[in-house]
Parts: sequence; C-alpha cells; structure tokens
Amino acid sequence: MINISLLMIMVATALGLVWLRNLLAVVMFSGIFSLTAASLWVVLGAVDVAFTEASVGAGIATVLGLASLALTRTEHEKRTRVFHLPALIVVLVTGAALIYGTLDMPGWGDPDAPIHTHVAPRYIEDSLAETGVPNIVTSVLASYRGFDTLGETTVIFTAGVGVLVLLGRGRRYPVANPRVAAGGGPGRAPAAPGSEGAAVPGDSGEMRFKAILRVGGKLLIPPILLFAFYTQAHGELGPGGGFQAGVIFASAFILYALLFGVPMARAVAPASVLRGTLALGVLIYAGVGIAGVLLGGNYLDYSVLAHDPVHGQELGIILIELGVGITVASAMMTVFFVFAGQDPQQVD
Amino acid sequence: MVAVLLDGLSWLCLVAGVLAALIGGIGLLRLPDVFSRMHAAGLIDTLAAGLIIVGLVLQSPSWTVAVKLILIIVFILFTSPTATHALARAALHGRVLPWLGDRSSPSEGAPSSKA
Amino acid sequence: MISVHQPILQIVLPLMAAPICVILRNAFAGWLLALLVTGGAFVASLILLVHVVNEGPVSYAIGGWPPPWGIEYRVDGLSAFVLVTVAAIGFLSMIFARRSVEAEVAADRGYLFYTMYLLCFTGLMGIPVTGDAFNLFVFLEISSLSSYVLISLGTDRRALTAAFRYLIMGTLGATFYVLGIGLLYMVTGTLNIADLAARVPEMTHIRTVQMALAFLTVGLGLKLALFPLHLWLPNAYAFAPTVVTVFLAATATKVAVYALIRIAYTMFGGPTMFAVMPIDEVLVGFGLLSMIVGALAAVWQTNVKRLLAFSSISQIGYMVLGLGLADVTGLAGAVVHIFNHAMIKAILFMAVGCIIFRIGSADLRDIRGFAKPMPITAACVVVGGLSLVGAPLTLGFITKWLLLQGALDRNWWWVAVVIVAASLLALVYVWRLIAAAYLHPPSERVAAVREAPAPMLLALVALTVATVVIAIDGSLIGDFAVVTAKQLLGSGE
Amino acid sequence: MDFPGLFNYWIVIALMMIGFYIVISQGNLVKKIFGLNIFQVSVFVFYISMGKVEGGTAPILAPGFATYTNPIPSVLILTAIVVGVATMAVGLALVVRIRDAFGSIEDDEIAKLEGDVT
Repeated sequence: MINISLLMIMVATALGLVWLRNLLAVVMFSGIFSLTAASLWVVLGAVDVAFTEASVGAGIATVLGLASLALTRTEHEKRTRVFHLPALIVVLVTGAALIYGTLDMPGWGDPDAPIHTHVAPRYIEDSLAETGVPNIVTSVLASYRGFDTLGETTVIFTAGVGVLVLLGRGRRYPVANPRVAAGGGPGRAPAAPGSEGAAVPGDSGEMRFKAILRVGGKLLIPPILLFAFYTQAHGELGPGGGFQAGVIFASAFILYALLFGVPMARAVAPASVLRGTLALGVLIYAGVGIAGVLLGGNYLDYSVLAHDPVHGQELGIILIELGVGITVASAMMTVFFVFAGQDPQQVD
Repeated sequence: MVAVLLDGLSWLCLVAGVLAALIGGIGLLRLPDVFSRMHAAGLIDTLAAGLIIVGLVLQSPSWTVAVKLILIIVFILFTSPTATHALARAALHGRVLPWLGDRSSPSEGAPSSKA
Repeated sequence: MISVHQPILQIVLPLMAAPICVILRNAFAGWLLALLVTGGAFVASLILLVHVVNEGPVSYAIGGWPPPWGIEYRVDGLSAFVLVTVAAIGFLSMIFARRSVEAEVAADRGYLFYTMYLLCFTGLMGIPVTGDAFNLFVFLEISSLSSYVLISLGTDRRALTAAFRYLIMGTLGATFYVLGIGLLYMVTGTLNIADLAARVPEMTHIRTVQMALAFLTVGLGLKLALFPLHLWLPNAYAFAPTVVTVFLAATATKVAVYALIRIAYTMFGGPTMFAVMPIDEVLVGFGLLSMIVGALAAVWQTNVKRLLAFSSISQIGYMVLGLGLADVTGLAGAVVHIFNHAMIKAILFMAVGCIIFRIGSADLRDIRGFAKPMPITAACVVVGGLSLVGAPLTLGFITKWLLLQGALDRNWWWVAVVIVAASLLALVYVWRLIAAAYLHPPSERVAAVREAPAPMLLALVALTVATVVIAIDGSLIGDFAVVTAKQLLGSGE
Repeated sequence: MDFPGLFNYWIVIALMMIGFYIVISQGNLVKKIFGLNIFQVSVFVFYISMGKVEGGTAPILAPGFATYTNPIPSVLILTAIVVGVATMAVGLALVVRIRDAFGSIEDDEIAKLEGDVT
C-alpha cells in the first residue's frame, strides 16, 4: 500500500514537472522526486541505494541545478510545450512496448523469480564466509563486482575532470552574486521606493544575517564530517560506504562555502590539492587491483593481500572504499567549487 | 501495563504529529505570502517532525535506535530554524514584501505562484 | 607466451594513466604518457589477437570470482579484432595529436585533454573484452562521458551544442540499454554474457526477452547513429577538435556496432531469435535508409568534416545491413567493415586534420588545389576515398563484395541494387574531394603552405600504407571475418 | 493476475515515460537535463522493484533473518546513480557554457543562432 502511495506521489511530481515553467521549481521538484524514490527504496529493502539517492539525487543534483540556474541567469522557461504530438507518439509507443514486455514478467516480490534463484543465492549464502562482510551490497559491490565499481569511480573522476575542462577556466563575464541573480531575476516585484532601507539589509544587517547562519552552520559541520567518517567506516556493517561518505564529506565543505564564501572554502581545500586527491582515489582503487596481480592473484583479487583470504578481502574492501570515498569527495567538491565561483588558480 | 501506556503515549504523539503536519500543509496552500507560509512550513519542520519522532522513539525496539532517533531530533532542531531564517532573509533580500493588505487586494510583493 | 593478466592490464593501465596525467599537469608529459600507453595497448592487443586466433577464446575472472558471480573478461576472435582496431587508431591518433592539439586546444587545457582522451580510450577498449552485460554499460558511459567533454573542446561555439545534443541522445541510449538489460536480467537472473547466451535462446518466446532485444537495439542504435537516430553525429564530428574526430569517428560507433553484434548474435542467438522477432529485417531496412540518406546528405556538404561525418552515417548503414543479413557472408561483411571503416575514416579525417593545420579551413572552396603543395596528403585522400567507394583492390571492395554476396544469398537483389546505388553516391562525394584537390589551381593562400609536420604525416602515411598492404592480400582479413561470422552464427545453434 | 502483480511495474513505466517525454518534448536545456534525471531514476525504481522479495529484509546479514532482498539490483543501481549524477554534472556545465556562448538556453533560439539546422 505504502508502495502505491509513494509511487503516486512520484507520478504527481513528474507530471507537475511537465507543466512547470519556473525552473527553480523544476529543480526542487526533481529533488522531491528523488527523495520520494529514496523513501520507496527503503521500503523495498534497498537501503544503500536509498542512502545514495537521497544524498545525490536530492542533495548534490539540486545544488548543481540551482548553481547552474544562477550562472545561466534564467529563472523561467520561455514557453512550455506541454503537448508535442511527435514526442507523445514516441513515448506512447515506447511505453506500450514496455508494458507488452512486462506481461511475461514474474510478479512484484515473487520469491521464485529467476533473479532470486540463479546468481543471487550464492551471495546471500556464502558472502559472509568468503569476504567477512555482513552487508551483502558492500561485498558484491566491492569484491564480486568490484570492477564495475572501479568503472563507477572512473566515471566520477571523468565528470570531475570534465567540469574542470568545461568551466574551470573562469568565466568570460563577471557573474553576479548567485543569490541576487536567482532572487532578483524577472518575475519578482521591484521594491517600493520608500521601503528600500527596510527591505534590503545594510551592511550591519547583512552581518547579523550571516551571524545566525554561520553559528548554526558551524555547529553542523563537525557532526557532518563525523557522520561522513562513520558512513565510510561502517559501510561493511550497515548501509553506507565510500560513495555516500564522499558525498557527505563534500557536503560539509559545500555548506562551509555557502556560509563563508567560496574563497574561504578554497583556502581549506585548494584546487591543486583537490585535483591531486581526485586522481589519488582512482589510483588507490586501481593500485589495489595491481597489488593483487603482483601478489599472485587475479586483478582485484583481495584474498592474496593478507595471509588469510577472508582477512585479505576485508583489507581490500576497506582500501578500495577509501579510494572511492576520496575520489567522490574530491569530485563533488571540485564540481561545486567550479560551479559556485571562478577558480582563481585556473585564471592566472 | 507499562507497555500499554508507552504504546498509547506513542500513538498519541504520532497522531498529534500527523495532525500538525496536516495543518501545516493546509497552511502552506492557503496562507497568502511567503512569510506566513514559512510559518506553516515551520510547524511541519519542528512540531510535526518532532512529535512523530518522539512517537517513534517510544516504539523503538532497542536503545541504539532510540539514540539515533533522538540525534535526528537534535539535528532537526538545529537545522530547521536556521533554514527558515535563511529563507526569510533571502526572500527579503529578493525584495519580496510581506503581505499586509486585505485578501481582496494583495500587495505588490505577494508572490503570484504557489511554487 | 602471454601473461594471463594481459586482457585486464591493457584496460587498467590506460585507466591508471588518466589520473597520473592529471597529477603531472603538463601537456607534453600527458601526451608522452598517452602515446606510451596506447602504443603498449596496441602491441598487447596484437599479441592477444594472434593468441586468440591460434588457441581459442581467453577468459579472465576479475577478482578471482568465477563467472557468473564475478565479472568475466572474455576475449574471442571478434573482440580481439575490435580491440586491435581501437588500439591501433588510438595509438596512431596520439602520434598525430601533438601539433594538432597544440593548435586547437588552449595550452593550459592540454593535460586535461589527454586525460579525457585516455579515459575515452579506456572506455572503448573495455567494451570489446568484457563478458558482462552491465560492465559493458559502465565502460560505454566512461567513453561517452569523456567524448562529450572532448567534443565540447572544439573551437567553434557550435561544438558546445553538438556535445550537449550528443549528451542527451547518448544518455537516452544508455538508459534504454540499461532498461533492456534489466528486462533480460529479470527473466534470466544473470548478467554474464556467456551465461545469458546459454539461457536466452531457449526463451525467445517470452515477451520480456523480445522487448529486451528491442530496447537494447534502440539504445545501441542511438549510440551508433543509425538513421533516424543519427542527428547528433554530423555536428559532433564536424566541430570537435580534429584529433577527437579522428579517434571517435574511427572507433566510437564501431564499438557500438560490435556491442550490437555481440548482443544480437552471442546473447540472443541470432537467427533463433530473428525467427520469432524479425529484428534482422528491421535492421536491414534502417541500414539501407542510413546508407542512402547519409550519402545523399554528404553529397551536398561543403565542409569536408561534415561531408565525412555524413559519410560515416552512410557507412554505419553498411555495417548494420551486414548485421541484419544474418548469414555468414553478410555478417563477415559487417565485421570486415568495422575494421575497414575505422581505417578509412581515420585516414580521411587525419588528412583533413593536416589540411586544417596548414590551410586553416575545411571548406571545399578554401582548400582547392591542395594537392600541389601537399601531394602526400592528397595521395592519402585518394587512397582513402577510393576505399570508401569500394573500388577494386581496396579494403572497401572486400566489404562490398561480401555484403553483395550476402544479399544475393538471401535472394534480396534489391538490397544489392541499393548497395551499388549508395556506392555510386559515395563516388560522387569522394569525387568532389578529389576534384578539389587536383582539378583546381591552388589559390595564393593554398599554394603557400607546406606539408603538415612530420609526426602528423607519419601517422597518416602509416595508416594508408597499412590499408594498402592489408588490401593487397584481402583474403587474410576476409577469411578471418568469415571464420568469425561462422563462430557467431554457430553459437546460436 | 493478483492485484499488486504487475500493476506497480506499470506505474513505474508511466514514470519513465513522463521523464522520457520531458526530455524529447521540452525546449529548455535545463528542463531536458532534469527530465533525463526523472527518466533515469524511474529506471532505477524499476530495477529495485525487481529485487524485492516478499517478506525480505535489507540485505545486511544478521541473525534472526532468513529472507533478504536481492542485493544485485542495489549494486547495479548504485553504479547507475553515480553515472547519472556524473552525466548531469557534465550536462549542466555544458548548459552554462552554452548560455555564455549563445546567450540562451532555449533549444529553438540556439538552433536559430547556429544558422544551419540539420
């Protein structure tokens, strides 16, 4: 029942997106959609995925969306094509094909479906004995299908470098303060002449405004960082792992940058350092694989890393999760810093 | 006896929380401008969420779960007011004026869309 | 003889070279690294090809987990062949790249360019060897994501929109692919291609399997720019930096064709599946349309890069046609054409790169008479162009011959007619290129230029000589393709 | 066909198609990117739904539980989510650059500025 209600919320959100013209609302709706999907996944027992989607789809994606709206200085779509006949036909045909394809599928939650009887049972039955990790998602992700995860880390690395290539140079025209650009765009009523002083905070007001946020934010940053480390270390026992930890770690820096400005955050995490750690994570991951080869195993075979295979697996999983965490955190921070402001080290 | 009492108390909190969320939701839709809507949203953020979590704490099977839930309350109590504050200042900064007039003629500053 | 780890190392070493390139922060060092790594991968892939041809397929269990629980790398004749093609082009593009990149990409972006190039190379190398359907998606996305960025580095602002459209279309294609794999996974419970191959052909009557094939085909159709899903391609190739165009035009779509062959034949059992769901005839239809539409559009282009890009769409049509013919000769034609077209397009785009480097334009009117100051480049254009048309004694002829035979074997004489017609259209646009080179007196600007720098010319000439040498004894590659095609068709029975 | 049966899948398919529709019908580049997000997330929902086992708990081995949700879809989708956000980051960066170069993020206006529409 709760599945259906969550799915219905998602349908409503998605349909709303078709009609919305306000792009800020589009970004927020997309975040809501992701968060609802994450809730649905918790209900369906996929907690790791839910965790990731909540931090990425509802968190990072929304921040990136808002940042790019500020940079493109647009708030409204010019016009919405709600009905677009060719697109509608394509979509209906595709949807009909998919529904036709579902007709022979096993029902929702059927325990005898092939995917529950063919490959998966081994993971559920033997993974603890083979890898020593109770979280099956972590053991499959990091060990059995560890090469996919290396690919995934590479994709994030690619995105980080790609954004550096595209925007790292600084911009060709000065960007207005994103908040002003987003808030002061068309569609907002101009302030009445007499109310200027009241509505727009002066310098002292600005400071007070920031003081509350800064105190609140400062209080939050250490727990966020702590939580990131907890997620990183606890990924073998519960939901979490390098990817989620990296995103959370980066979000602490993003918060810091929002409160104290990008240059201050940049001072903590300079561009060159980030670029190094971005590369380092991938190298750690791929290097663990090479170490396996040098010690006489196959690539990404962690069993040979220690005297005892299970011990080796645990060691390998901790190391590669660390690699994933480092690359993801650096990539997210790089992407945010590049979006949020010019990269001074790139301009010179 | 204690178990029944705890259960009853927990349900009381949950129902009260849901009601608060409902009222907040109605307020979000019906109130005239950003600031008053924010007030309704604050109700959901703090009271509704808080009550629901307290209800869940009373239901929790082990103390680790309870501690985690209490941590969430603490977290919400820190973040929600800060976020509401930031939102209000951003609205002022964006020159959105509070709605002061009567319902028939909304002031210029009242936003036209619900989004 | 070969290291057991070779299949994986030739993917992982380029992958590791990319982050090292970021740490080095130097364009020259990045280039050198890319050159060494791609060169090493090329040599390794050649050794692997010889090994596979002599001793049969190689399987490598990553992480030491036996398939289908772990991810398997599985190299057979076809994958080793595609691997050699990608590695060869990747290596020669790097020889070609240095001066061209210096001219087209800002100096402070240079090292990032090579990082992206290495990532793209890794992605494209990873697709042919993987034996896991989902791993294929991951590597497809590594290569796609890096190609979007590489394309956007072009000097024209239209490179940005071209990259964006490619991103949208490519991501839609990838999502369709994931959806298809999901449907298939649902009814089989496995992602390993060999394991799927053992199960799927017996399930052809299941509607979920049929739709899975449909979605996989559409998804890859977007990636390989089959008409009518080709709209992203012309601008992407026309406005990307030249080296990127050389590399992507020669390899990216070809690897997607490989993936489609792998899925339709190995995974779904080819003819067994086609008997239930006539996707082969659909592919023949769209292949023919691609051939004609691409060639017709190419005839009207004035920009050489765009002309060649449309020609690519037409040539992809040949491959898809061969794939859809679903008999030994047709499929062999498709396999040979993967290699042929990679070589030919690399030659032609490299030649255009030389021209742009010296003359600074790729417009047919601006480069008239370039044969006089640049005779070697012009000669290479002639060889490549003739091969594109399919003139006898060239590589292209082998393809056309196999395809014609394949069409006639199935008694589809009208397909043969279309093949000939498309070749005639190819003759028209190639003729425009050759005429521009030889039949016009060079303008002052053109007459003043010299041949391109030695490394660029070296890569171009090496490729041209290689195609000529391979074409002289065409039976070598032809026989190989026929054997491969028999294996592919045999696996379905 | 008993009630939840395939009905849930059909809602998910509807979600996918809404996302797909936004991508191909809308002219605004930012909206296209977010439509793509909807499409991808819906496909992820589809995958996770496959992994559901009636009565199963989250796939973290613990004493007292015998039925677990299938872990493989989770693993695959973790990878796919990352690929999705990577694509989104690159896509949005491209949108910003396009805005710089063309002064617009509307598909038709850009096509006009490009001069030659293919």
